[in-house]
Amino acid sequence: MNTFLPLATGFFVNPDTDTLRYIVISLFYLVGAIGFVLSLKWMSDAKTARKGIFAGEIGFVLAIIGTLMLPVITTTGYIYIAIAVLIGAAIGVPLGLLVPMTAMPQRIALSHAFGALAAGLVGIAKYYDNQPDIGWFVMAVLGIEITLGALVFTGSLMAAGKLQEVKWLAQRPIVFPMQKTLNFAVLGLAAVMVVILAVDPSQVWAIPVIIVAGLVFGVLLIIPIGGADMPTVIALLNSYAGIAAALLGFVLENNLLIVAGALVGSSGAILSYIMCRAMNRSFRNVLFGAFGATEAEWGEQEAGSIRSASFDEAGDILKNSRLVVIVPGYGMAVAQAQHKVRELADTLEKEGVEVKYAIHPVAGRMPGHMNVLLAEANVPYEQLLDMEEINPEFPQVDVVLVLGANDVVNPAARHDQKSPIYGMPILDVDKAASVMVVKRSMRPGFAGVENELFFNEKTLMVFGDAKDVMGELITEISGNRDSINV
Amino acid sequence: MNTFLPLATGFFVNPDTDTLRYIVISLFYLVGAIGFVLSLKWMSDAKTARKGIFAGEIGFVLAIIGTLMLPVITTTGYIYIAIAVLIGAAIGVPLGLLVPMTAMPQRIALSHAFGALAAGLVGIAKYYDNQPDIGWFVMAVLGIEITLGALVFTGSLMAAGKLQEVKWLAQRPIVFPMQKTLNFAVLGLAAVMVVILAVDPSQVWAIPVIIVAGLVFGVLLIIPIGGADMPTVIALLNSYAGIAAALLGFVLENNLLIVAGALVGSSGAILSYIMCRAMNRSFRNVLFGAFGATEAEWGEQEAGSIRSASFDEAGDILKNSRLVVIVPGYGMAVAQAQHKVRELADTLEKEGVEVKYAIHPVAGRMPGHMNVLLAEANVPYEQLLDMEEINPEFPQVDVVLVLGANDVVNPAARHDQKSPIYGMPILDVDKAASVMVVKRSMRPGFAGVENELFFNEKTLMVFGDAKDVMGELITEISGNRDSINV
Amino acid sequence: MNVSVEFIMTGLFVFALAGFLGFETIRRVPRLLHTPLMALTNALSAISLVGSIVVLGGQFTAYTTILGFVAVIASTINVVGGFLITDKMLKMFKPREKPKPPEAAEAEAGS
Amino acid sequence: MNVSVEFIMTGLFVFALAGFLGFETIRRVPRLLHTPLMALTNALSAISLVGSIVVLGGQFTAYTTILGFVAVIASTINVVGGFLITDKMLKMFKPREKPKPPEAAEAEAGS
Ligand SMILES: NC(=O)c1ccc[n+]([C@@H]2O[C@H](COP(=O)([O-])OP(=O)(O)OC[C@H]3O[C@@H](n4cnc5c(N)ncnc54)[C@H](OP(=O)(O)O)[C@@H]3O)[C@@H](O)[C@H]2O)c1
Ligand SMILES: NC(=O)c1ccc[n+]([C@@H]2O[C@H](COP(=O)([O-])OP(=O)(O)OC[C@H]3O[C@@H](n4cnc5c(N)ncnc54)[C@H](OP(=O)(O)O)[C@@H]3O)[C@@H](O)[C@H]2O)c1
Repeated sequence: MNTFLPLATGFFVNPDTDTLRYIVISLFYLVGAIGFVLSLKWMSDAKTARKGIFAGEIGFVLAIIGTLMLPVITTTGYIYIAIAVLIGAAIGVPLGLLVPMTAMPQRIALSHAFGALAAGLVGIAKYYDNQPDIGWFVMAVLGIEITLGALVFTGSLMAAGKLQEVKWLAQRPIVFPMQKTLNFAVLGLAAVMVVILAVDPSQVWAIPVIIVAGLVFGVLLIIPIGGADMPTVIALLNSYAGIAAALLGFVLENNLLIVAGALVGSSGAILSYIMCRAMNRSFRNVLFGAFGATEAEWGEQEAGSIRSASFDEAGDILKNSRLVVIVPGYGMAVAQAQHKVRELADTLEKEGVEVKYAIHPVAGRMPGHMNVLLAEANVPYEQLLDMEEINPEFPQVDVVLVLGANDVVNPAARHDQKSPIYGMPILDVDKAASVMVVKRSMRPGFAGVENELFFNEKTLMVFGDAKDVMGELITEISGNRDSINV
Repeated sequence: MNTFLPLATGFFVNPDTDTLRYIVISLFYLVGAIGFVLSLKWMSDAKTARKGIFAGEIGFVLAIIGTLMLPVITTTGYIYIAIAVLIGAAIGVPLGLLVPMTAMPQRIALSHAFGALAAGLVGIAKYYDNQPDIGWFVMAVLGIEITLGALVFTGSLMAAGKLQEVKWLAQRPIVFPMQKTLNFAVLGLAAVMVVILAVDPSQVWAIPVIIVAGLVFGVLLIIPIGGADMPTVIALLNSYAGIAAALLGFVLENNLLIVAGALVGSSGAILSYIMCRAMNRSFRNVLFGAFGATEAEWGEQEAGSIRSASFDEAGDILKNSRLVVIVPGYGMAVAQAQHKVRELADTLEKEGVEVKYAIHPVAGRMPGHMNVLLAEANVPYEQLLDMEEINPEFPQVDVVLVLGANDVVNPAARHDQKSPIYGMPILDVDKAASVMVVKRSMRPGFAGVENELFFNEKTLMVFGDAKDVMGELITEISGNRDSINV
Repeated sequence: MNVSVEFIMTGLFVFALAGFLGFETIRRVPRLLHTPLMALTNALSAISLVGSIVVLGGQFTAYTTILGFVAVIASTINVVGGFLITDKMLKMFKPREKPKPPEAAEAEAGS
Repeated sequence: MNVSVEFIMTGLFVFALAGFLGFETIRRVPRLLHTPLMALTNALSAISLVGSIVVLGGQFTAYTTILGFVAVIASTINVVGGFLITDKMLKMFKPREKPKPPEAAEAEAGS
């Protein structure tokens, strides 16, 4: 046989002799791909989003049925598949249902790791199964695919660990001399192996080298990146995982994989681009900037007097305002304070105070993080205002309640050219009549920079865990009301 | 050889023996397709639209270069191609540059005819060249493609004729007994021939039958459709032409044809859908409704007194208003009055009168017809208001100047359930303080229905050709001013 | 001439994706640009030029060569005419000009 | 295992079109839905399940079967977990409720 066998080889069905089966399976894949496209399309509107899930599920069911029709699957194979699927589902269901909303970023990073693991393993199996009879182009694609799978696997695990704030993983970026050189050397090693294999696919030893190089590179890639940049990195890894799936599609001659991979790839790329833009940073800077590594320098610089308030005072101030804007941040997620926040808002509204929420595009640790949490607490989404909408309104606001947010309200982003967050668009809370900041200490946020807002004379600090503080304020406000009513 | 030859047959390049050429040509086609996609994408914004043309042109150049690399083309073949292209360009350039904007609808219909002709001829040639060695599926696709090509060819010619108001073509829909039966019989005949060929591709005689049936069906399809529905029909035919090109792509194993065909097909479908919705009609009703056939019944019904005004009076009224809204319609296109309209607007603005234009979505004879004409006359596009924008403003308007528009301002669409245009959203000009209608007579518009607006006591008719009337009004207004100034 | 099942099945993928893509892009074209859009798709639908060139240049039989000749002419007319017209139309679309000095405006109005 | 040039070239068409389509659709997803979107694409990227099933079910060698087994488990976790999570999140998104009678609201606030 020549180098270019008919399509059927990858697909495991010979279209010339088993035409009907070939057509049926292809149609299943085609409709499955259409399901995926519709799924994303419907996801672009809150009203149709749930229909989108349904379309995606249908797509998956069709893809699986189509695949199970492939004649290559043996009878015992079906049993193995059933067992593996059951195990996977047994793990997937609790992971889907039990993980709290606040742990969503880690959860998503973790599942990138699973996805990349699967893609990588399939690539490896394909290699061992078919070597040395592999054309150079396919071999190169396969090599790249395996590298991507390996690096996304460890990279995602590292990202999940940093987000979960696992003890033995440094949150801060770790930088050391020659770091970039080392990283490129490891990646270069993988690249050389891919070339060697493309030239001579029988060099079996090169595969483990690729795998190890990929795994190591995934770790090295994440080490110099601070926790605050993890969401961007996760979206990037998502994009890579999509590309890996698409490459696998070329190897397996499966258009469905190509479509799904391309969709996921562009999704990840767009989301990471959106995040970068919202932080006014470049991809390069996110990946190699070691953002937040230089905290020490920043931690000391500013000093000044702060004013702090008791719950009693804070409650009074809130109760006596007309318009309060709540600015939630990562601290609300950590404290799981979203339900209490809504309660506070309800309590205030009963006192005749108007309450709005201001959502910064990168508040929290992933795009839309605050939206999901507040949605969980039944805050209607019309009440959440985007940065562009609320910023012009701040001068009319009586009190801004900054709740575990820090970097997204740091005025240094507007004027301090030396600050690492300089140029990031922020919520202009300092334009309001007064600001109340709820956090546990004076520690900086994830960018690791001091926040001059806290030293502003308009600002009142209320120290404590976000959830506890909310509870206290609710008691203060509704308690006061009772005593008046009596 | 078995029924399913390798891909190379349609493509004329054997990927196994002539791999490099195969790859290069495919890449040319791929980049060409991307050019087409970008072309449409950029067309969706006035700022990038001209870049869109450029992308489309690049796409075409790449497609042609790729095709010329096919080894099947002989040396004399190149000469023939050069000659044919030169002839085509010699006709195409003047057709592109000289046709006036007012004749655009016909021009576009005409070029659908050319496109369909080319697609049909290629299909026919492919059949004769390869029969009887054609698989049933490809034969069926080819049969459908030839039918589509033939029917779009005559259908577009008929549509162009009706729009050009050619003498020997009835503008009004022609209906006769058993019409639908006849139409379906002709289409059925073509379908039967396609089946016969799919079963036995050697039945050469069936091809001419298909061609004739297609050509006849194209004529029959248009006969019962009134001139006012032509734009919708043209967009539908555009969609069919796209589908024909895509089918040709399947026959020739050319993905570029499939992509371009699918893009054009969806474009035509969307535009005709938009037009139908703007007229509150269904596709079925457009195609089989014989819209406007029953004019006689309508022509007599209403009567009443009308008020008409001299140019002198009309000029005075316009000059003494604060806000004039101009509603252009098909009559402006017929009279080629767009430049004079702008002049009138300039003259009025110099008198301190504010002038706006209200553009109904189906004013004229094609979507965006008025926009192009007014753009030609240098009216800045921000001054053109869509129906949704201007309708709430009419109560504040002093004078509405209806210029050769009729159906789009007919209040019967709002309340007269028996009227054929009932339910079509209209410009609510009767809400304004007064209305001035410029047209040549009391004849109805293209829907063939009487317009009660003309009998409204607020309405003043100014009879005459739109261009002439504009000229007179300009002289009146600027003349008057001079006499005052002196 | 037989097309492989493989091509037909992948062709369907290409067709479906391009159709969706066309739908998503074109439904965002503003009304203002509908006429230029029609002219542009006119040019694009002349893509059968590719097929016409093969039929003419391949010189399979005298008969097909004649068909190809006509087809190349017809589709070239469309490509050339279509792009030229779209360009001509788009050139006309101008955003609001800066207000002219009154004399210039007057001179133009009188022309 | 050799993939035909034809497949690669058509595959590139499919890839390019799907990429554009993804770009056009996803850039219109509002910020509100970015987290559910990430969860959804998570589920979708587990499409390598298709490949995993073949590797496991084909039982080529003991070695590849083990790899396939792990791969099927890993991707099933993703599919199942991904869809469940997306669903759970979207269920939370509610448009503004009708104002409740004051007692009910009070009871809830106290809970
Ligand atoms: N959302 C995204 O998509 C995304 C993407 C990439 C990067 N980022 C980055 O993430 C950061 C997000 O900004 P942010 O303002 O939301 O958060 P932040 O700047 O990280 O600040 C969070 C603050 O919450 C406080 N906090 C932590 N746990 C708390 C608890 N239990 N109770 C009360 N307060 C608590 C912390 O102060 P204490 O320790 O003193 O309590 C900390 O200062 C930005 O730097 C952004 O660039 C976000
Ligand atoms: N634009 C689209 O995309 C589209 C698509 C499908 C259907 N249509 C249909 O086309 C029609 C468009 O409505 P419309 O209001 O623009 O036009 P219309 O209803 O066809 O009326 C045009 C009027 O212009 C007058 N007119 C013709 N030549 C004139 C001249 N030289 N000077 C002055 N007046 C002249 C005619 O009256 P006289 O003969 O008395 O002068 C006629 O009443 C609607 O029925 C619509 O449904 C449009």
